Amino acid sequence: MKIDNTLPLEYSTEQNRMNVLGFWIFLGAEVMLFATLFATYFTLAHRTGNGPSGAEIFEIAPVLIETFLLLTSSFTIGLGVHAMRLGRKNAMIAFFAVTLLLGLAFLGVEIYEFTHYVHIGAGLQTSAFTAILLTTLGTHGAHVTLGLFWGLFIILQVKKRGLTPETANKSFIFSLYWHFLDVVWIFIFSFVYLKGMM
Amino acid sequence: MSELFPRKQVMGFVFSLVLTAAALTVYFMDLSFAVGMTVLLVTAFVQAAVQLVVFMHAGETDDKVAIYMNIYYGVAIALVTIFGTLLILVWDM
Amino acid sequence: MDYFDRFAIPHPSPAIYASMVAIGLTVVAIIFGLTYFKKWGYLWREWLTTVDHKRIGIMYLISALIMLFRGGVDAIMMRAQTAVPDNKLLDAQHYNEVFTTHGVVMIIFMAMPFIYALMNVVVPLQIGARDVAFPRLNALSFWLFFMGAMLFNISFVIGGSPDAGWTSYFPLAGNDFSQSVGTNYYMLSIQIAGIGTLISGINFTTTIFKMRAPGMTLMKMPMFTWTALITNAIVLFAFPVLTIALLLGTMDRLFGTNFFTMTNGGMDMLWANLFWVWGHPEVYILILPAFGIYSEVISTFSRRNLYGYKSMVGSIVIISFFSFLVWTHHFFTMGQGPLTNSIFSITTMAIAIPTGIKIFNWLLTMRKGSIKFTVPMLYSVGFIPIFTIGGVTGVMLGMASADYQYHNTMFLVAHFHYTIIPGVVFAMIAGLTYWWPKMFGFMLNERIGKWAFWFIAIGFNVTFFPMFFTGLDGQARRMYTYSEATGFGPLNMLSFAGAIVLMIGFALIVYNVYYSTRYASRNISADPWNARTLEWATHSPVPSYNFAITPQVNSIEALWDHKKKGQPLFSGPIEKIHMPNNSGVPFIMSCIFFVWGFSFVFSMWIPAIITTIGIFVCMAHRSFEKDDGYYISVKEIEDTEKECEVQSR
Amino acid sequence: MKTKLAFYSLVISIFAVLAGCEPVMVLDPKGPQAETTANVIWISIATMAFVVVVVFGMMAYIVFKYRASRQSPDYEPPHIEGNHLVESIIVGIPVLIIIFLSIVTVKSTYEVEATPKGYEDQKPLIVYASSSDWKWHFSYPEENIETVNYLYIPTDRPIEFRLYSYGPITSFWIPQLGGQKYAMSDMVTKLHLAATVPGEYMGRNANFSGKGFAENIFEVKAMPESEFDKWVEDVKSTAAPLSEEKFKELLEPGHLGQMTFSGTHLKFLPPPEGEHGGHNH
Repeated sequence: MKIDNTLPLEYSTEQNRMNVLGFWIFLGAEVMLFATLFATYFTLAHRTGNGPSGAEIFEIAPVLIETFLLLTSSFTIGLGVHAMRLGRKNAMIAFFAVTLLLGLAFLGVEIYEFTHYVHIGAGLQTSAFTAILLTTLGTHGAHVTLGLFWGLFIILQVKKRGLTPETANKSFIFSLYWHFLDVVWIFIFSFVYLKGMM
Repeated sequence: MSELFPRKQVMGFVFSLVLTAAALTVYFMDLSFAVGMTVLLVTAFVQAAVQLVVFMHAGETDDKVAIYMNIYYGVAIALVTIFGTLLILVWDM
Repeated sequence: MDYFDRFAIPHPSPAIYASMVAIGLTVVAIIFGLTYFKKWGYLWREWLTTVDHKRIGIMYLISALIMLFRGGVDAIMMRAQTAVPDNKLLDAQHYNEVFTTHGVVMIIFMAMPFIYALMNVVVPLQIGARDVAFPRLNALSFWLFFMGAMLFNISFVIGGSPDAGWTSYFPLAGNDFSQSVGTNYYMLSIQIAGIGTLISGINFTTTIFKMRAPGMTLMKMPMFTWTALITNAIVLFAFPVLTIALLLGTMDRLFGTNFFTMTNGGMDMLWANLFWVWGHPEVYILILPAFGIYSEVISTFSRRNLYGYKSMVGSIVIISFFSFLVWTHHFFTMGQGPLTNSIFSITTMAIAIPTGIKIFNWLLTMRKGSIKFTVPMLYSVGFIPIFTIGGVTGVMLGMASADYQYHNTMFLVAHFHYTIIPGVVFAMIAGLTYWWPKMFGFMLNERIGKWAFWFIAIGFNVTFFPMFFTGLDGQARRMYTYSEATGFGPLNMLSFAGAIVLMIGFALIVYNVYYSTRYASRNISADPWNARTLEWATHSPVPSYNFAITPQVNSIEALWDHKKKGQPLFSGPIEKIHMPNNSGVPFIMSCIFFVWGFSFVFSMWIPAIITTIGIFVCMAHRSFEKDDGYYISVKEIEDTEKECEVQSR
Repeated sequence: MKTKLAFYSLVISIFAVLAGCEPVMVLDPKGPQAETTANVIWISIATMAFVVVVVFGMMAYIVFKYRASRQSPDYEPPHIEGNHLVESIIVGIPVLIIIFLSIVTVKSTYEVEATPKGYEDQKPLIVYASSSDWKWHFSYPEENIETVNYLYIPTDRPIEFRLYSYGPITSFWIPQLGGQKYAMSDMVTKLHLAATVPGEYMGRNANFSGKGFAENIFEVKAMPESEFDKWVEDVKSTAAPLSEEKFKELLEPGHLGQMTFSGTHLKFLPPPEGEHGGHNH
């Protein structure tokens, strides 16, 4: 593999550049995946059957905490990629670790939220509305969970193998994924929670 | 230490917090549906753009045309799908 | 014993028992044959673990052909059942299963792999690339598709086939009205194959964006590559919708959610809506590569450059966007208001404009040409009038008020077969015949091929043209029988006769493959058709590294200008070539996916959890794996090149 | 070429056979809505026939004239990129055709979705048509009677069908009176039809709904208003009343013959509209 030293490590080989573009294209597909969930959510939002409506079950506090955690994690992983470009391996690992911890905290709050919903009678089988609510949140949550494992693997690899074109490329792609999850969350925050509580 | 906190990214973070706070007005203030939705649409899409440009470095390589085309195309079709679905199933015209 | 009851067929018949025995015997024969001839190692090394786009293409091709015959048998059974009024050949339940599997198999497991077969073989060669962007993912795509197809096909002998139509409208497909596991098979097998297709979409889009030969700008790409790019872009944005629709459907069936049910706020129309948001673009996913194939074939055998290249490109880009704007026309009668229907009517009819541009451009390409009627050209020329009928009836169906009378009738069935068969099947046979020498190093027999064409073309029209009339006379689709008083009898009999002729045509194609494999000359040149694009600039069959030297391109028809104007194509010395390693992981992961799907079909949660973990272990393995590929040395390349030269002399 | 000739003669003979038959149902309208759609269909067939003739003609000419066997072996076809005039013609004419058909479509779609033309000032007869596996239930709320699998309607009076389903999506279709519309479980759809000619017509569910789908048909009889009123009176005085238990029994999957009741099921099992609608609009 030819290595081009004029570019940042993550772009330094042809395969790396392809990986990055390929991942962007994958994100295009993810846009459609979540758009479909949103379309379904908006269609079913008021079809509550005998179950509760969104305004009845949403709580602002956990949602705000989740939003703040995810926004901050998106910032720290951005700093992580910046540190990586400066070649500062340890700083980068530290930022990635902080990101994953924030992600873990987010997931914790989300799990609390889910149990709370089920507890107050808004389970998966309650109504079309609760089903699509939990499915939309769950799909995002599953992405975050996958990201936690993926990020952990990347930290381990960077630690062991150092910053090579390969590990830098993986780290950068992971950061794209993480930022994207933040974008999705912003839409969930705005159009599921805030719209529901408006 | 300060080199690890580039101005652009810090500003981006602050801006995204501000946008979140702005979106929260729909919760704390009693806005009409139309005004509230406008606020949410504006804050959400600006927020997404901040992530895309500041944090995801969408425009930094030669592939930026392909990347932006991909995103615009995806968002356009996403909007068509969402609003088309609403038109058919909810708005009933 | 109760536990095993669910694996039994709910509606067994002698035919099903016979096929169980046949499938069992075939499996035993294959295992015995592989062991006896000591071919297990060969199969594993050369095929199951391969990441070579050409071999993956060939595997797609074989699967597609097998599925074509599986779906074809279903079709013959349907035509036989409806040939005479009050026929008792099949009962309602069997007929429902047969038309459901016919639709699913033909669209998802025949047409899709067929187009990916040709894209796999041709696209990297046409753009002068070594392979696709992500060879390992390419293998994963194929094996996911393959396992999805296998999962769908075992429904026939374990647990029962789906019977709610290929569209699986809820609530009919829900637990209340479809209690057997058939629809679970539908949901999960299409999901698995669909994930594979989505991965292919990403892979090919990246390949075409990033791996074109030096000098090949977007506007210098051959037409087939253009259509491949746009097709994969549609795949990219359409398949996630299917993923979600199937996810929600699966949850309704397995986890008791209420997305599409009749109670607790569920909405049955939502399924129809999501299904067609994917389903309509899917139609263009199928037809665009066909347009690409026709462009290549017509241009080659008219010995003319493609007329109006820019407008051709423009029209496919417009089609790709419009394909997402018309889905409502599949359910105009669902009760949404006239404004919605009017909007979607207009967008639907508007697609006819870019499609028309293409038809006229092909005609104008043939004009002033020197037309040679080879087999691929026959299919291309036959396509134009037949597809025109399909297209104009499509415009008729797109008119909402008239659609209220065509919807759900045989008129619709006639229409979409008039588009899909010339638009996909004809194109695939044309492409298959055209690129066969590139894949296998010998040509298919022209004489048998022409006979097959005439049988297929005539059989097709005799089968489907009468349906326009029975539809207008009130014959709904999917009726397993009708009374004599309806008067549908004679035309349905004519359809059945046509189906027999059609079947003979397909049998002739199989015979042609057999005959040509045995008797055709292996002494063919790299460019036996006197063609115009890059794939014909390397040897037939193609060496593993595709091109010894990366080609330099500076026009749309690189090879033609090289031949006619002497423009240099290959310059510079031979260098060592980097190649990806084979890997067994895609195959193993897909096998796990198969078990995963099977576990979900029968709600067996322990294996479902184990296989889910297994899938993630495979992904983790990939993350930690170090795989730098290998190099083919200069000497090895020179030796291979010499050998190819000698062979084709 | 010979085989092609055989093909065309076959197509022509099919047409000839059909010309001898009775007209197909959809093109033999017995009411204003079906007439509108039949007219739209004829307009579209005529327009599309023009397209087909142009394409077939061009193709036959080109394929005949430029085949290799007619040309000298050293003929070298020219390189032509395209021609703006030609390309704007092949875009322009289809655009005009589509605009024309769009106007026809929009106009006729609004027409068939509204009360039939010429009947706007008459009070429509309201009939609730609900499907269950695999039957049709027709409730006449104002007359307070209900039938199964057959439908009597007066001629020259608009009829407003309100459609819904007790199971899978079905499609209510009487080809000779007008187009079809879906009947679904969680909303009521409306279909406006009228018959001008007395007679018996075929009606059916056109949307696949499971095992009994093929036989999911009903008979429609259109008759002058006076005759219809008499039939209503007869039913009221002779037919057994429809009880809730009896109706639940009718809903069981299966096929039933024609049945007649006095009273409707709408009282004890209200249709999914208004406050009972699953729909939020």
